[in-house]
Amino acid sequence: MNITDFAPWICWISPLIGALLTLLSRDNTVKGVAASSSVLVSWISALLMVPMVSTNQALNVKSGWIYLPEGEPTSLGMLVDSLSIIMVNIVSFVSFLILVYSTWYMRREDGQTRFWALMSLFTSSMLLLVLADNFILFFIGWKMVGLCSFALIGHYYRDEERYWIGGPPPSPFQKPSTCALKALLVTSFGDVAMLSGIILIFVYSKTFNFVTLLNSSPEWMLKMAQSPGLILASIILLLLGVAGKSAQFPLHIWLPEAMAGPAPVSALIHAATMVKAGVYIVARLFPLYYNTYWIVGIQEARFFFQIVAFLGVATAFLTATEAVTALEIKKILAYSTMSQIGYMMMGLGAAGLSQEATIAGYSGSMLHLLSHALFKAALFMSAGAVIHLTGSIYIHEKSLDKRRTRLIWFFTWVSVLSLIGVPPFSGFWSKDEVLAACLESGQILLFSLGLLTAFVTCLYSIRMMYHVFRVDAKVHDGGGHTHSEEEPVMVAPIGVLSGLSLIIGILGYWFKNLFKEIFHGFLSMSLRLETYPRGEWVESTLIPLSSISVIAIASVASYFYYVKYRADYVNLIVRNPILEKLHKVFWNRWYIDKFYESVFVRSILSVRSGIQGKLETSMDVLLNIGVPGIFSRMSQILRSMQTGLLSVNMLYVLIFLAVMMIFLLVG
Amino acid sequence: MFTPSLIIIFAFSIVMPFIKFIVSTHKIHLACNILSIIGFSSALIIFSLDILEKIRLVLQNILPSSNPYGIISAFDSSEILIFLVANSLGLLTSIYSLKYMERDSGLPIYYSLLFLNVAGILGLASSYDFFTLFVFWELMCVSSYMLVAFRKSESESIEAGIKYTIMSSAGSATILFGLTLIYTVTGTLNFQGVASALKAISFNPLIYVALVFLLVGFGIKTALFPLHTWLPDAYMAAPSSISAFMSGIVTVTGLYAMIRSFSVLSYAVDIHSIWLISVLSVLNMFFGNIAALLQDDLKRMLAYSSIAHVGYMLIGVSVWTLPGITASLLHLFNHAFIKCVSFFCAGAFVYRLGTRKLAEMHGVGRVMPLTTSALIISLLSSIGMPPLNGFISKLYLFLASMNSGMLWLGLSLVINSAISAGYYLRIIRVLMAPKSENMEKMKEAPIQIVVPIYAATVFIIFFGLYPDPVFSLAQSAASHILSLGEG
Amino acid sequence: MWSSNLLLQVIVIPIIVSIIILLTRGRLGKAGAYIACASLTYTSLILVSLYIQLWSSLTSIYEEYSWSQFLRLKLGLLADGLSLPIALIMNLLCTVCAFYSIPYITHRIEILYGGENDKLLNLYFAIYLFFAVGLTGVALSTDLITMYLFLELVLIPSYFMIDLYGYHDRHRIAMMYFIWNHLGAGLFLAGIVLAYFSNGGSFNIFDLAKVQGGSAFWVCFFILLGWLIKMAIFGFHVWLPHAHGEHPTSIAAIIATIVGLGNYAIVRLLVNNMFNAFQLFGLPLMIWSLVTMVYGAFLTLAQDDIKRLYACSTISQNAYSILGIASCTTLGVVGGIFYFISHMIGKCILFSVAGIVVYLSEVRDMRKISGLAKLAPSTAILAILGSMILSAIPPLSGFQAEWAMFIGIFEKSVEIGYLVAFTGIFATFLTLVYTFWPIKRVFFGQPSFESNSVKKEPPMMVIPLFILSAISILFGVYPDFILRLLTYSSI
Amino acid sequence: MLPVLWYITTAFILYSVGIYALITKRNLIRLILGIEIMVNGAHVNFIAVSSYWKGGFIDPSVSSIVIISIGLAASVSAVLLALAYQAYKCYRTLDIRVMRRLRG
Repeated sequence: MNITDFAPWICWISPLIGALLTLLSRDNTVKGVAASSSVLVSWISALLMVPMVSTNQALNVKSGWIYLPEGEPTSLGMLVDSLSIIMVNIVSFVSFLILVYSTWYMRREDGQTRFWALMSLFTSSMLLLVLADNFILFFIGWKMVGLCSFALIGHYYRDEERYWIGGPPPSPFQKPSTCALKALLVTSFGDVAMLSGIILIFVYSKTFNFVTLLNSSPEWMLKMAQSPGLILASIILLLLGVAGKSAQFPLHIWLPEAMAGPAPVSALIHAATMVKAGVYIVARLFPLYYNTYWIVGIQEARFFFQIVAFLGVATAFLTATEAVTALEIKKILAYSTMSQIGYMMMGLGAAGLSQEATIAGYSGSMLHLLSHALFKAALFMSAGAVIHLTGSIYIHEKSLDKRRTRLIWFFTWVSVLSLIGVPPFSGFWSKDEVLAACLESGQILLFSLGLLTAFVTCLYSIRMMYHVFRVDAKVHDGGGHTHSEEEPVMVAPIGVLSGLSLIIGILGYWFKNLFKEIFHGFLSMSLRLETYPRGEWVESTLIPLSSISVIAIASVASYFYYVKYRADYVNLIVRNPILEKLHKVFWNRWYIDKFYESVFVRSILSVRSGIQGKLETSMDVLLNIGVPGIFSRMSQILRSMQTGLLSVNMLYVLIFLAVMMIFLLVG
Repeated sequence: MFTPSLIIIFAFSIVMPFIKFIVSTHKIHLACNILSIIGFSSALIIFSLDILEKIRLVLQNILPSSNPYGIISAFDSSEILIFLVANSLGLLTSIYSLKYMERDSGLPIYYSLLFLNVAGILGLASSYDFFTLFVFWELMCVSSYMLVAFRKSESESIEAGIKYTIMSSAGSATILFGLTLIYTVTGTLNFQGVASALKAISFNPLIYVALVFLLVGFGIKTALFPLHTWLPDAYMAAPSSISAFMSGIVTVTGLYAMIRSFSVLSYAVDIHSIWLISVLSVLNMFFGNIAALLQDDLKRMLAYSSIAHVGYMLIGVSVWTLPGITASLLHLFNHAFIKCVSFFCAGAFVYRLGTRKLAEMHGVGRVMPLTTSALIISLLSSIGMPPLNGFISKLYLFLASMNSGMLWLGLSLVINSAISAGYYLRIIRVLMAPKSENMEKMKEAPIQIVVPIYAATVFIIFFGLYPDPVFSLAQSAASHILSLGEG
Repeated sequence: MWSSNLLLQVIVIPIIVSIIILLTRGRLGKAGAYIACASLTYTSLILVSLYIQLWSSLTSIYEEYSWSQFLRLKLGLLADGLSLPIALIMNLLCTVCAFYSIPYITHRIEILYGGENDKLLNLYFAIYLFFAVGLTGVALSTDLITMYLFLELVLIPSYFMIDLYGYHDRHRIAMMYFIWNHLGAGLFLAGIVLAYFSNGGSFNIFDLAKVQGGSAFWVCFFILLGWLIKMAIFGFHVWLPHAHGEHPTSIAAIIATIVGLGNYAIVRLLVNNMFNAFQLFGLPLMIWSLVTMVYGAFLTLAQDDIKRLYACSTISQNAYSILGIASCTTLGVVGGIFYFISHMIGKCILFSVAGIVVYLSEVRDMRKISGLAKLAPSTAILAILGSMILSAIPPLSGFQAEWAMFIGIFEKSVEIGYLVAFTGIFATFLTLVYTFWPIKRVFFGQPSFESNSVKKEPPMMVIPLFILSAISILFGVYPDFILRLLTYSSI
Repeated sequence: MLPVLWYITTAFILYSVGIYALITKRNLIRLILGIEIMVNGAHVNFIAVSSYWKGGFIDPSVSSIVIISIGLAASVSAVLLALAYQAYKCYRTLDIRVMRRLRG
């Protein structure tokens, strides 16, 4: 028995125990420490698994769980392979840092028990999701993270006005509880779709196990392919789930509103981990569809990659443009998160569309996942610090004096540069890898939109940075935090994360190749192919050149636009009608929210009032008042037959006699 | 030849009026009452001793053979069932009357009439001749006329009595006319003779006419729709003890007599081909239940419910098979106790509150919990709630109708029990409601009223939980009735 | 010796206790309530021990007592893999609701009749015990008439409960409830009687299998129709929102159980014994339950009254189970029953939460309540847990039941097309909407009450519900605990 | 000798007259008479048919039946007359249509 056999279990159970511990303690500090240390334990056990990355061997730790009358028994099993190990490490490490940060951020907030328990529970579920070896266990984690996300977005459930987001005034405000509900509903819509996809697959494959699914895919996929459209349906359903959880295009509308929660929540759930779950499951299912399409040769499986790529690029571009107009710092980051996840999806899609780009796309998007987790978590934490220190969620209202918050300023810039993709930060390498995969797979559209998105990314990042950290401290209002604004507990996590961005960026080339090696091994192991058709790894200078030049143009443009001319959204509208129109479109999020609102929400509301007002009421009246009414009416009629007149009574007798006589004698 | 128990009953009925010469005026009621209790009890005891062997046989033969409808033993009398019901109801009514009738005068006559009534029923049950049947029938009728109109100073009572008497005696005349027609066809009125004569002759329409006349005549007493019109008035206006007694046994004796005569006539007429009877049964159910829905007078509501119950019993008659008749007799038996309790309780409310109006009974359950719970049990049994006896007989009626392939009869039974729940529950609701102000000074009914109520309630529960004895009784009675006139 | 008639004890002990409580006529006071609770706890413990025994040995337990030989009635009590989980859960629910009732009904009597009235309190518990008897009896009985008996035994007390302790317009609604249910029971009885004549005169449930040919269709039809009326499927559902809305909340959960009992009955009677005849009804029933699901969901969404809301959701939730059972596949049936069990737990929690809300705030209109979570945090957690069960969010049992059930439905869809399955599974999304939206309305947002104007949540009301949630979590985390029994005795 | 059908018809007519009286007449005494007529119709029939069956002789058992029946009818009439008397005391009239307090 090896310690690494237990590691995956310890990894996800430890935060669960931590969650229970936080419930027991009364002291807020103890709660924080309990939660963070339990996550620390997970991280350590995650680290213990790291050596297995290079073995290219899936470790499947199982125990019996659910025995159905048919199909393979579902196990309570952990699947430990390169993909899950890397994910586990990212998740547990980032979670740990964010929990440490939270001890500072949450120190004066209400509802700490709730917060810590849910954060620990979330971490546990996220780790379970990643480690699960079958769909059911995975889906349990998947739903649990959604639920924790709901609860944490609604942390300020009392809807005090200072926690409202949205606005400023011409635009509507939204209350945290509404935002939480929106997030829950939108993601759950995806979850339902995903569950039906999973069930659809089970009906044909009779198993939930990822490994068995892959190994037996030729048989059941062929069976499934016999009814055309079914594979496509299962793909669409699964990807709807992905879109919901990862805030991708059709179901991306919830993430901006999810920013109503406290900053650590946004950092952990809505930037670093939960929204990556979608990417994870796409990566997990990648070999399955890859195998089906390229090796078994079922054409329908290609849709998987096409849809993933399409969703990715659409989201990346749409949300990046939305970020340009956003006024809340966390919303900008949220848009940016969606956009970056779009990159990851794009990479995975491109990886499947062409065999040449497979390794590059896959490892690129994984690398991007890693680097995004690092810099976005750091960014959110600094955003939290900014909001905490200025007391405003808007970038245009108040800003920090960078002279007084030098460390934050520095770390934020590191992360932002990584986000923009400036060399030598980690974002540069990963984004380039994704773009390279797009180009390699011949998807020019993907590539060009990706570049365009990089351009927009640079615009909004610089805009944000300019607004947040202004030298002229005229608007800075510390709100009582005028001294010692940078506490070590707050700054250290940000520093570690952005430092890691920098380090990975510096070691970028090596890191990139390391990832390629790992995932090459992983994919060839998963697909059981000794001679894997490995394409030439793109070493062209075209990609870095083009991306760097795009970024350069963008930064110059944004410098002039935002810094020099100090374009605010007000004078923007005044100046240029085209920009004004664009601004309007972006500000209204391409009218997608409004469209959903009018199509789905309104229709549900009108159907429900129609059903209640017309159908139900009329049925109710008919059956519960009408039928008894008929009986009462009949009762009245029958009672009026009881005249009390003896003559009439005798007449009845005569009639009865006559009728009986006639019937009996005739009939 | 009269049975000893019948002689006892007669004897008591004759003795009773003379008691006032012996006992002083203010004790006369108690004395009558005790005497009548002694009378009924002794009749019961002697009867039981008389038929102990038969009862033992019945109970031994509980175990059904492989054929559940097989005739168990050709029992030589169907009177046991009717006797038990009539006599126990008589006993209960006498006990009940002790307190209930305390304000009335002329009680020796009252008890005497009660005895006469029971005597009529008993004689009717044990007669093997149409005319004997008719004579006892008239005995029963005449005594019941006087019982209904017993409170002669009340106009309601008199009015109801007149309507009842005129309709019922018109019915009696009709029966007599029917008998003459039977005599016309067969030349005899003896069951056996009629049966053998009918076997010999071919089709004769007169026999159908006779059947109709008997149906109408007995039907008036049985309250077939639309011949029922006297019934709500009579039950409402009669003293509650008499309502209970009449509803329990007098009315359904008409049905019993009808079954008996039809059984004899069935040698010439195929009874179960007369689908009109099943139509009548459905009409009765629906009429009784629907008309009861809006009543605001408790006793009148119960009276309508009796009409509905007659409809249920008619199901068994209309299918005219052994299970059918068994079911009818079973329901007759169970219904007697159910209605007895219901009317007793209604009487207890009248006794305490002085009103029959439901609207004035709000919250009576709070002050008279014992009476109320008995009433609720009887009403639930009326609806057909297991494990009370009403359920057993309704179930068996249903089984019987199904056995003859008349599912629609069974279904209308089900629908009717749902409709009937409408007004039974209304009663329950009123009783359980919060106390109204006039209830403050009320208290539980006196023990002399509660005891007979609970004695009958015990039957309701007991025969629901353990229906076998009455079941075997009903079955042997039915098989006997169906074989009336044979050899 | 004492262990040879355990199942009989489960049936008889509450009856005896109830009679004792009735006979003392209110002299016991609060003690009467605790005696009732204790007796229910005892029966629950019996069932738990039997459950463990059955789970480990997989041998059914059967007890038989004679009743009427003429009608060939027997009081047969069978605890097998299908009936025991149902019986256990229903008994547990009764126990939990009994504890919950103590503060609730005291409060309710105070409002309705002014002042604490020991008589009414004891009457409540005396009546209440019959629920436990009836529900357990329906689950355990092996005789159709016995089953009918227990079924009606549940109906009568619930009538009195609504009438005595209910809310607005309770008299009319109690009657409406009774008549609808009685009609359903009557049709069930029609099916029983028809079966009696088609299988050679037997009321035994397992002799239903002997019914052949055309009569099998009609037997199936009547039994199904009777139960569907009781289960408030679309068209027959109009009584349910009223009845559930106006119940005293302490038993509303039990009423929800009664409504769902049809799932068990259909499986026990039709799926297990008359599968061929039942199959004919499969597809129409699936479509019918789909309509019910969607309709019920929209109806629920339209409610502003917190009690009516959960009442309407019962319509929709029940239809899920029917859908699973109607799919006629092993997993569909097993999942349907599992879903029914978890729905019972969830609905019990939710109704009780509604009860607590009403208890605390005296308001039922959700438009007038908000931000209750601050004042009643445990209730809010319970509401979320209950909603999680209903909307199938792990780790509560609803999720495990739902996927198992939908696998069955999807398998059926291979033959009949996927429209039903997809509509069904997407209707579950509506469940989420109608469970979590009210939580948002009631518990979140700016508090509509001053914190000192609202009472504290009584622990007696909250703790039992947490125990129920724990059971649900147990089934959710280790579903084999129940699936093992269900699969061993399913078709 | 007339065929027996004539007697039966006569009896039936008597019966119908009785019913007719019961339906149309308002006076209580007339109703009582109506009942008597109905009963007597039956009696006539009995006697006539009896002679038909026994070939000209009247069956002694039928004689006794009719005599008993007459007695029964008389007792019914007595009860009815007593009731009529009481009704007159209550309602101050013998008009049956006035006596309709009980209805519905």
